[in-house]
Amino acid sequence: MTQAAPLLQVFNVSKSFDVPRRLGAPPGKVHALDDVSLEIAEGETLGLVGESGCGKSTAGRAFLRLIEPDAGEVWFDGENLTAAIPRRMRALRKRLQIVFQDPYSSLNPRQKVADMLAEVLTVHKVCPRAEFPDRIATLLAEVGLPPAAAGRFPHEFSGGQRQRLGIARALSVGPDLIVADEAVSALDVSIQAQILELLGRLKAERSLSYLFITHDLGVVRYFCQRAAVMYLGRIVETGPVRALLDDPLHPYTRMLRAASPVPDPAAARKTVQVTGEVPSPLAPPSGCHFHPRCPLATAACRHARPAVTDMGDGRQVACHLYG
Amino acid sequence: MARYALLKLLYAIPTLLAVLVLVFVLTRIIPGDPAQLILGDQATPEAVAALRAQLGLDKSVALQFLDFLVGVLHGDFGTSIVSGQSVVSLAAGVLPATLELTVASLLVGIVFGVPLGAWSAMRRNRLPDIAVRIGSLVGLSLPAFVFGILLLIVFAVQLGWFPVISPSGEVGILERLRALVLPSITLGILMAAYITRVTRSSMLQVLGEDFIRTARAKGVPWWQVVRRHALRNAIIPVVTVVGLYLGVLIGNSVLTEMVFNRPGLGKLIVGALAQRDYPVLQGLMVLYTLLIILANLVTDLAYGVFNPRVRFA
Amino acid sequence: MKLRNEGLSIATWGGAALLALALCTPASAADKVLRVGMATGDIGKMDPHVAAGTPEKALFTWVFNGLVRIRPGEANPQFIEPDLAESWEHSADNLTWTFHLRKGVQCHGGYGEFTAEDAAYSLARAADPKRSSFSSDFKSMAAAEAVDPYTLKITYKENVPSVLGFLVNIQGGNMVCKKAAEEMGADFAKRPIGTGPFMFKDYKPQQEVTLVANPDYFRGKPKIDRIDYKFIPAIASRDLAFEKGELDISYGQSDQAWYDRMSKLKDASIVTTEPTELYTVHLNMAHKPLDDLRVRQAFAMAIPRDAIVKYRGERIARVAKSVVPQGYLGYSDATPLPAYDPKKAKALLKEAGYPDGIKLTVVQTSLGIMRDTMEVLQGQLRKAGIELDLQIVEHATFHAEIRKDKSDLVLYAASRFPIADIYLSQFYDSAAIVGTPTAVTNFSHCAVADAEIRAARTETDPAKQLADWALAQKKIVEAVCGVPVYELFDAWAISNRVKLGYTLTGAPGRGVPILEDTTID
Amino acid sequence: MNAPETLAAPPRAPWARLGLALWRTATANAATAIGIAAFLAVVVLAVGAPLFATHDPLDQDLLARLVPPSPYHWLGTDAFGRDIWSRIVYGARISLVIGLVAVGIAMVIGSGLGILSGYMGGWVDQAISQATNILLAFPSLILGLMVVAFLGPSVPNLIAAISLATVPQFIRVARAPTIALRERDFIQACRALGFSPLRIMLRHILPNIWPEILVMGSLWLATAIRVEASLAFIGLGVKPPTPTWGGMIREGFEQILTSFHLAVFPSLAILVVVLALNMIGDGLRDALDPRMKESGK
Amino acid sequence: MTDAPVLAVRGLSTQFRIGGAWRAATRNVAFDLFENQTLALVGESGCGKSITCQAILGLLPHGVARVEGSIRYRGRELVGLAEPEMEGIRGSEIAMIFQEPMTALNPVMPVGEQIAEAILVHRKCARAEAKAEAIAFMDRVRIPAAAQRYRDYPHQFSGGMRQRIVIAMAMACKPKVLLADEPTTALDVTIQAQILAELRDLCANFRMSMVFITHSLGVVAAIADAVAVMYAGEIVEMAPVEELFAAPKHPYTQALFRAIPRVDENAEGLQPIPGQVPPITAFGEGCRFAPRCPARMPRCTGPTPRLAGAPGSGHAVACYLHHSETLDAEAAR
Repeated sequence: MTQAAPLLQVFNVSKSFDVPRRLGAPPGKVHALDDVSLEIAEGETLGLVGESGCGKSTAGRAFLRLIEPDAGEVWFDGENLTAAIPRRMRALRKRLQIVFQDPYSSLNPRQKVADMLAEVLTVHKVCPRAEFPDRIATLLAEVGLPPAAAGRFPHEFSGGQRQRLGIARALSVGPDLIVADEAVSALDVSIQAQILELLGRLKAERSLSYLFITHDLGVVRYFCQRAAVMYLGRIVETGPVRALLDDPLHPYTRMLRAASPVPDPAAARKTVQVTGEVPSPLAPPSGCHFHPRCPLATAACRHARPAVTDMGDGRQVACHLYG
Repeated sequence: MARYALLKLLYAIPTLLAVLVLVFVLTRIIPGDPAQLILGDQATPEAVAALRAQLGLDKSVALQFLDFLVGVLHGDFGTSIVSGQSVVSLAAGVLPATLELTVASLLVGIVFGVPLGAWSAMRRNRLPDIAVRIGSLVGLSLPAFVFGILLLIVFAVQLGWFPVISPSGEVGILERLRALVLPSITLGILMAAYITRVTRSSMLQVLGEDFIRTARAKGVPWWQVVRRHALRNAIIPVVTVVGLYLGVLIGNSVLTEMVFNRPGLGKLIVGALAQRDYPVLQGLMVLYTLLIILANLVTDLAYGVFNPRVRFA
Repeated sequence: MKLRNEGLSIATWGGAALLALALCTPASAADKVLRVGMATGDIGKMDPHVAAGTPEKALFTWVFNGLVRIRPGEANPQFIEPDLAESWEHSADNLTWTFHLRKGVQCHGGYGEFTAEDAAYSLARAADPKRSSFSSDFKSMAAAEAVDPYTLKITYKENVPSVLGFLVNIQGGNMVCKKAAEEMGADFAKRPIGTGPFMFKDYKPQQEVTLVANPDYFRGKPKIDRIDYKFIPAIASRDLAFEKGELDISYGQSDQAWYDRMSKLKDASIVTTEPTELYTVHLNMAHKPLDDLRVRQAFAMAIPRDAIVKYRGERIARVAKSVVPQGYLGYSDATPLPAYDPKKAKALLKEAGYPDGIKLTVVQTSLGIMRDTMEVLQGQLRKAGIELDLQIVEHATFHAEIRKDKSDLVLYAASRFPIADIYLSQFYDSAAIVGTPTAVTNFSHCAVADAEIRAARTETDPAKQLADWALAQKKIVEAVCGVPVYELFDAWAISNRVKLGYTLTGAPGRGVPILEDTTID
Repeated sequence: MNAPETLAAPPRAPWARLGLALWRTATANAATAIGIAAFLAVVVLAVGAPLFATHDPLDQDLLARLVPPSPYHWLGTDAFGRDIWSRIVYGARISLVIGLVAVGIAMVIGSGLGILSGYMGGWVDQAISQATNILLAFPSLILGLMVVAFLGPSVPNLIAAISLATVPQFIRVARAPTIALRERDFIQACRALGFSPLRIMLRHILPNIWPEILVMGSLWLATAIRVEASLAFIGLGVKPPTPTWGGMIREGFEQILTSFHLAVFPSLAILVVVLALNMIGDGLRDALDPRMKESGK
Repeated sequence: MTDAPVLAVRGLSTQFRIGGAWRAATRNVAFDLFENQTLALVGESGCGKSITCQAILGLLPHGVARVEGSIRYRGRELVGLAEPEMEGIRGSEIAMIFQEPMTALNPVMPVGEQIAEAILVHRKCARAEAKAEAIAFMDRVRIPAAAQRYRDYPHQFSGGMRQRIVIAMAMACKPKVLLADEPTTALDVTIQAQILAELRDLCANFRMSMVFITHSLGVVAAIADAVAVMYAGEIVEMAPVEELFAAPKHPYTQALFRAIPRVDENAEGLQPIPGQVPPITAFGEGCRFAPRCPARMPRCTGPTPRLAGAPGSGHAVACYLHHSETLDAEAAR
């Protein structure tokens, strides 16, 4: 799947945040991203999976330079994003867009839909002002909203419709890659399916690529070709989705897979072996971050960070079991 | 906690320095000659010049500032041009009165503000709420000096319960407290009005929180929910507000001091301003800033006491 | 619900605590204490040769003596009587004066007996511009020396109209103790040492000065044990405190409404005292359009002196009749001031080329009565087409600005030693014009009567002297250098508990004299 | 119940939104209605002062001083025999002009700096916050006192003093929500769309925080009027004979024991305006704060 | 299971005052909860499942909401019960846990005290006793070093641990019924699995009945004995869990299953449900799902179909597709 030159390449990106601890104490450091590398081919959807706080959202934003990475490089279509000057970066943003999780906070409540889209068209000089109404109507139609939507404020829409608006805004600049940051997580199942269908259709029609950030393995299986699993700022396993879910290699992927609820009473009642909780990112465990919860942990896991091992078939895992 | 306090004070040093420069520059660029004022209207220009030299006013502003800084580092804030008293002793002489008044008004504000605010929130949009809200608005809008005189006429002159002016000499603690009542009510009424409002809105917010529902779901009686759960949380923003308002309180005390003829920092400043008593002005500004910084620090510490989420390393 | 009870109960407890405080009675003191309320926020330097403010002067009345004094209760120099000096004589040419001092007078605080040495020191100190605000009063003095411990000789360079006047116990005439003044240096202003009936005990900033009876006072130990001299700037507070009996003597407000209200109080008398302060508008003749006599005349005619005195209060103020206050030696009202005539004022302005009126810029102090008076003048002048643009500044700035000749006119209130010469030399002699090296307070640039003023100063013939002074006043009034408005008395509220021991009509030291036999019930 | 729906912000463009909010609270909340009515009444009085005044506010009648309220002098006369009602009416102009202009200036500068500080973060934030802290260290009255004492009391100086004392308040009011907004997804979306920081601050942050700023403005307007009165009380007000409420109270205070009405009427005027503004501010806050709408019991 | 239900809800309607008018948020909700049974209320947001639970405990705000119908707990009518008596039932007989463990705990009170408080308000016992018991419960829900953490504050715990504390608090008086309002929605899947296991365990050990609210059919499968599917304020289908998962009957339930992307199977395409849930202000007569229903018939917009099943069957459905003529007639009356 990755034979062609990848659209997005991420090399060893790291990012840490200062976190205020107690008053008077020096702030703590959270390594939200710890040496993360991945790539997305043109037309591919890569799922980025993990539990809350694992750094997957930071990753999405760091790749778009909404957050400046501390280290590492991000290349997009042969150009080093991390080295782009502000003006170049602003131009490049037309090709890289993001859709957010919360349909309520992702739209400016004080801006009408038409104004929101027109502003984008103005800033990026997409087309002459006279064409704005047509352009806006087309965009709205593309995401399944009636032209009348243009005259309304965000709060007049339901959650699903707002998510469509968010997608329309991202589409308005004609991007090649969209980072979907938990784009369907806040929606009810019936609406979630609608949005997934819409994203799928747009991908086909506009030959988009997605970085699809989610915590729902079901959604990943349905929507992504490949997936990367994150744990405490590190990618522990990547591979084609079906193989990864049907035969998880990393113990964490296995745990995640086993804990994911299945709408089947017979299967769901089986007791799953899930131990421990995600440790505080302020003081992550040594060696392999997962070792305190890992049923298969060895002494090596406590001391050394496991290297990434290529397991063939496009699968990679960072675990001492395979090292 | 001590570490935190120390750090805070350390951070305050640049602020203090900025205040010093500001005050110094301000005091020197304005017209007015303290020497003339001291010597009175019959003084000869020669005498005025002599006094100016004696006060160091004939030196360049930069030199004067340097002198001042060196003095401050030695704990010497100079002496009042007008009275010849040392600035430190002047300030020390009135500081207790100011602190006394501030603390007493704070108490008045809290004792009346918190229960009224909570009560108002619980009876939202009903008669008690409306009455308390209007009352607090009136309290916020009342000019202190008029209110103070009213209190004086009714409670000091007509009823004779309290003295008109603060007693002097060595008086008992009781006498001191008696003299404090009316001024602290005058000044505290503003604080009480403010606290009432903050408590009310904070209480309303807390009452809508999940944990209130949790407490009710476990069968805790309503009044206990209010006291143990709601009020304890609602008080946290009140602490911040009280801290912020402390500065306003100290500032507003000027008027109260004038009406009740109490000594105080405010009056000292007004006097120093009127007489161009530069050393006093400089010293007081530093003291003021220090007081405010201390008040903020105390607020921070109090905040930590009330809010377990903010504890000190 | 329950909280309501709790909330209310906390508030009720708070209220109850306050009430409890209200009802407990204050302890009474056994000492005889006189409590005096003064209109000031604080006291300045308590050095009699430096401080010129009323609050300080009033204090000096109780702490210091002069070589002579004006009989307590009077303000006129004709009542001069012995104080520290028992007797005196002077040479025929009036240039050498010998004073015989009282024996056994003790300085406060154990600084020893007051001798001629101390008196000579005091006079030298008062005459030294570096140590004294009143040195100009002594510029004719050649020397003061102690002949023996009880004999003081003062020599003068020229004839001085009233030698004794400068030796009464006000301003430079206050006698300090040499040893104390030299030992204490700058601290003397914080703890003054004199020979008077009361001794400085304590000072609380913005609150009070406490004085205690001087047991060794040469006229006998005062019957009052202590004076609490309280600083109460707000008149309402002072009045209320007096009304409630928290003050025995209170400095009043120069306002008829105040006088009327306080006069209704039982067990108190309201007294107005001389010397008065003369409120004069000095017209700056160096500034256009006031350089034109007609404009100045118009100005003078636009001021209804009688109405203003009615406004101020007839028990409180009297109409000014000359540029020198009434009762001063040399005062003459032979030349009447221009009468109130706004129509004629307008006509004069028109004649001078200002048919639409004039506008004057005035630097004005924010201080109480001065400002009130200016506001009245502003309102009245407006009716004659004279607009005053007031630049209100506070008092220190005011004094600096007017001495820089910044203002078109200066409203100035002054009371001086009651001899015409002082008033005339300071306000109307060209040597005193502001901005010059010999400047005093000639704000009008008046120079029309220099010859008469200077001649009278050294004239030894009283009749001739009076004639010179009258002529000077005539010239100044006619040139309209200044427009006197009214003279204002000091007003005091005195409780009937206080038995002063004399009749109070004047207080040259601006404070109510408290004597050794003054008592309080 | 569709909780998120009810939480969503109310509709319409900023101005219409405010108008609507005001109207809604006015109709729903009698206190706000009274507040608006009272404030408008004062504004009308101030603007039409020559029409409503019965006398020349500067005209002295020295022989009719301290007259109690009567049919001829509705609220009596002051120590100079000037008509108090007419002076209050004219005084409203000064109080309102000083308050409105001072708070207006402070609002513009303060919210501008606050947004800048909150959005840019880093050293810009550090610098602005430090300066704010220094200014905040002085109580507004003391700050005003210093400025006026040094520059002299005049309308522009009073405005400058009150603005200076008020600016940090607006910086604070603008900064905190800006920081919160900065992290909101729609601002992130603006950045992702390549909008310039200036555009984001002006077109996306400002419209979202200005209701709070406005509420604050109404409350500080009240404070500004009080501070002006306090300064005048201390003797640092506008120069005479211009009537101002604070100045009238100061003059009245001298006579408070003999002629109570002198100080009482201007005090009442201040009370009414400050009360009205606080009522409006309260109502606005309730109307604009969705949180206050629900939350039962 | 005994025959008498622990909790019997009949004809429960809750109404809210919105814009001056009373709007029904739930309509005619009825179910039985038996001893040691877990009933899952499942549905999308706004379907009225949380409101139903809060109505049972009398937690809906007075004046803003009103409750009609009948809620019988062990034969005792709870609707209209005086507040003090209701306080006696809350926590000790019927307890509740909430969705957001982050906000459900009082941030300024040590967690142990919050658990002990639940014990103290219902039982007259010494403080020390309550403390010991609270620690025992913290132990019971597997909070490590419970005794040491008694005095810790909520912010010092992770989300999962807080939810355990909330559970311990609810269990503190050994209630007969636990109302669990989406207790795992805010948690990560690995923690969710732990909490679900915990709740299953507790129910079994204490012979406790549970009403479990969720929107996730996967979670339902893992915990419920019986399921009630709610849509727009009404129960549209109710059945034992195996039956419902094996053969959902209501078109809404069926559509729901088709819209879920499953982690265990490859689906070629999801079938989204067109349209959206109507807002509370637009609830109409007739079947509320009709506008989105692929099998819509003209009668669906007529009288509301009643929830009914074949006699004796535990599987009831409110849909005309499954109604016999007699039931229709009954509904018509």
